[in-house]
Amino acid sequence: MNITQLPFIKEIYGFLGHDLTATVTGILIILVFVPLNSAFLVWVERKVAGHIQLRPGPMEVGPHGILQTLIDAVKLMSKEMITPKLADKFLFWLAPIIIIIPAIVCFVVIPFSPLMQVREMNVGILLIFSFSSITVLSILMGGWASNNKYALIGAVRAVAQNVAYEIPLLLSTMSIIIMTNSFKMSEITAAQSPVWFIVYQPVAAIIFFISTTAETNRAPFDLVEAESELVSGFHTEYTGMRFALFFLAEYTNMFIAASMGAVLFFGGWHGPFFPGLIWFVVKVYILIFVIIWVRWTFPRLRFDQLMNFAWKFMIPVALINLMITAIVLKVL
Amino acid sequence: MPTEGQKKLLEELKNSLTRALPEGRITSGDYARTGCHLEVRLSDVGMRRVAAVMKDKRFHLETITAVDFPGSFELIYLYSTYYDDICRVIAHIQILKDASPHTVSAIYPGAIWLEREIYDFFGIRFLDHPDLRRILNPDNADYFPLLKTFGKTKLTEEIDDILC
Amino acid sequence: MLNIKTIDDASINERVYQLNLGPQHPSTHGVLHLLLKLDGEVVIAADPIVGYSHRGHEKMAENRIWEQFLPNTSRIDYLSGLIYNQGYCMAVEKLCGIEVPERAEYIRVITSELNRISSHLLGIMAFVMDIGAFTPFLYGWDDREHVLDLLERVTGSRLTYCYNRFGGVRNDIDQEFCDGTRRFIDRLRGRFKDYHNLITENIIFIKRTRGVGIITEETALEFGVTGPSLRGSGVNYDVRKNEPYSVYPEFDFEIPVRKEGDVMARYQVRMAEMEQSMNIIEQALDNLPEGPVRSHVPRFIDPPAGDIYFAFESARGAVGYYIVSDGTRVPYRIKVRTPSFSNLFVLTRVLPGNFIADAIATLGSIDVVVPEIDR
Amino acid sequence: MRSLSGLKEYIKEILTGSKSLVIGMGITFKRLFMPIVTVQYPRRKLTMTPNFRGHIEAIYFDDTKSHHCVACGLCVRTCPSHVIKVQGEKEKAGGRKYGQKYYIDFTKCSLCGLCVDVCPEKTLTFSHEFELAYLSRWDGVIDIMRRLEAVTK
Repeated sequence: MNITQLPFIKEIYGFLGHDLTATVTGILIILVFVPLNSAFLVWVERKVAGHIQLRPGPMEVGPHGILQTLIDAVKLMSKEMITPKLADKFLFWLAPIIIIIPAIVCFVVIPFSPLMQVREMNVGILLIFSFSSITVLSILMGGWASNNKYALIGAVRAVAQNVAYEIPLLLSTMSIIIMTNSFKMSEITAAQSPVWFIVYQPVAAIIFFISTTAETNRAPFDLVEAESELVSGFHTEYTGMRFALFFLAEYTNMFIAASMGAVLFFGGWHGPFFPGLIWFVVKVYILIFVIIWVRWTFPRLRFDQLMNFAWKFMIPVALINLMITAIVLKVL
Repeated sequence: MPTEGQKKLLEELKNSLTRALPEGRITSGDYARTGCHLEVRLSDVGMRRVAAVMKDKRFHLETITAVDFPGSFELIYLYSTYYDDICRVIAHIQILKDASPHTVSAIYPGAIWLEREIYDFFGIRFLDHPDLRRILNPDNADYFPLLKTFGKTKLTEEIDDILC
Repeated sequence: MLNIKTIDDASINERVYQLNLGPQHPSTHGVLHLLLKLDGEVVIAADPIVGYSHRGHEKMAENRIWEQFLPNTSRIDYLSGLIYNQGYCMAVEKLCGIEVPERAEYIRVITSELNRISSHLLGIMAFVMDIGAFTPFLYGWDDREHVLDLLERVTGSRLTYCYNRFGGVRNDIDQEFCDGTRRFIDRLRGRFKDYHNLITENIIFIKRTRGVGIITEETALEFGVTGPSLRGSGVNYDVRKNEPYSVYPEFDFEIPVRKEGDVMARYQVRMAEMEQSMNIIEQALDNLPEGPVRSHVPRFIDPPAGDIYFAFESARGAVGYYIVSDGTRVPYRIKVRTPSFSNLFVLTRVLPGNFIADAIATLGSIDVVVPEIDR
Repeated sequence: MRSLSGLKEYIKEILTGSKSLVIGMGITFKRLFMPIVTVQYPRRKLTMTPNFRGHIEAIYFDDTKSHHCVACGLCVRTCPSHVIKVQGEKEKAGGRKYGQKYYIDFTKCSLCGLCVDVCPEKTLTFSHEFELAYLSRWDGVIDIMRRLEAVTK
């Protein structure tokens, strides 16, 4: 007696049909999963940062401070959402909304395990890249609209940084896609069953991780919200739930970047004897730990060094890597 | 126990200063008691000539300060050298209460802010100063705090009769 | 490095973008208001506006008797409170000709050098946090706690000490303090290796600091810069060596000097200076003489009339007390020459032509304490 | 030829640079497993060192079952921030004065220790009180005689 025969669900299942119900339930699960996951990530970051700095991190709320992010969310909800006087009201209100939408949509194509994937699209990787470039638009909108000099400088930096680091990201992913010649995420993971792609493409992996760190505005490339220079960059004027949305988007983007890294280079849900989902989640959280670890170790790059690093080093190396992969594939 | 370098430097300084400031009284100070090797006492303006001599002897302007004596202000210019044979020159310049001395910021750019502080505390206006405005007190303050007449609080009377 | 555009270039004027860095800003180390005129990200002109924490120490000095000015001295530069205390006491002792026992001089040097290490630790780690590395700041804080505990054991307070008195120090140091200091010095030497690996050799740190904010010897001379900022530009001037005071001549330590004059040079000078301070402390602890810690001094002293200028070396540069006394129980005028006052205004000459990020790095490397400027 | 050496130099810089990055990460990873050094304040309180300077308090002497303060007022005059108020009476007409009330406003006290040094009877010392936060400014004004009696009773 599978689930679709239950009285209440039967009508919906009959009305929507198999495919649509699967997608709707998938999206509902994602809508629950995203806030919980980013709340958990915030807690993980504060704990790891604390222990790196020889202090315990949040301990007050719940065992080992596990409810800390929940309390933060309640605090942010109760805080007043201030709009600066001369701000561009509409854009100021729109920016946090636009930053959340791509963060959630990108989850549609991520293969958590062979069965658990909301919807298999043949444009999988392309969808994630196109949506993740919308976040730059919302950062610019937020920075410009809040009528604050620091925010404006932060927003302008965000645009230049994301444009510069989008290219090496695409090039390094292209070298994977040539090998599997398909954008489907499940096919990419399937192609990695015997040997993970990181073995074939170590250079592409390094470039991929450096550019995703820059893409999600995480240190050492966090010039967009550099505490010591721009107070806190584009979201200086945001308070209350709007600031929480920016915060949520940042950690969700980090999760998406880590899961893409896991799918492209570490063989998604492939693993010896545990079920697929466990392997996928373990790999993603290890990658997230690396991103957090990098943040609390390195100083921040200056803006022109950031640009030179992208244009003069990352893009040439990515191109060469792509060429070599193409030649090797031609020869084999 | 001054070294020969110091003695030689002191001699040079004394000669060049006497040449530049015929009317000034130049005496060699007792370092142990006053912390200065050479004292220049001037009754009127001459701070630019002193600064010029000091600059080409590669001294740096340690500080400019003023003292509010009953009859007059006394501007104190302190120069000392970075290099081995340490030597500190102090220039006492007596000026009248309403005189306005000339700025030395053309020779020592660092003096701009030192002179702004003296204007801020004593009200001494410096001629040809790039931007003479208050530096520490609020801009709309109409008082000059370090004058002896400012703020003779009840407290100081209290202390005077009890302790002295 | 960058083609510096002059301020009065006509095309610039309508693009000049005025940014207030401070007075409430995470990286101005105190209430400093740096008015930057920017063209995009490049600083064209910088005008430091100070006076936000002006308490009028010099006016207070004219309303108090000589002893009552003691607590003020450690609040002028709260990071090197003990050094300022020692300086004021030595200035007045020189004026009145008070003798200080040998043991008191040694204790003063030990506590001042410990205070210098704690001040450098905070200065360096706050500067590194301005560059963006948060973790070394907390490691430096952890080391600094050990110094503060040691000084609390002796003086009783952690930041604004009032430990020196005319004629010596308030109370004696015990054996546990000496052992604690030796343990602290060994521990800190071990951690220097980590700091060098984590910060000094870090490629990002090197790229952010090498060749940035260069102070030439000529600019230093014109602005009267002293301290590590000067020794980073190649001038070997340290009051402890050039004008020896107290018992410093009895210790052999050398003055770290670097030629480049950029942000990295000043950072390296401070790191090397901490090692020198540790040498001094060890030598002072090894031959600490016995004897009283305070010579007999009347309860209220009456210094002779006259003026004196006494210079000594704080963590930030050459400090000087210019004291005018008219023979009564209340000082006639006390002028405190503070190094940060001259060091800060070099920025107006050094900053134009750099990026904002470099301006923050240069400001951090000069290690300015704002209450010292505002007095 | 120059560009080739420039390129070689550039590659070498990249390699040494990335090596320093990895070493830096190694250090922070090691720190991840080191014990925690911070004290969780409300849960665990530190004991102050014997010389710690809290606000001043009177010393208990056995011979007078209380303090030795004779209300001479020297500490009142020495205090730079005028924090102390002393009141005393004489039991017998010509006899020694005896301090009844000794108010200090420790919110203004700068803990300099001049009063402790100047007291002829050596009856003042520093308490080890470090939790000096109160709800109103007037809670900062305490009478150290009452405090001594409360402690010794």
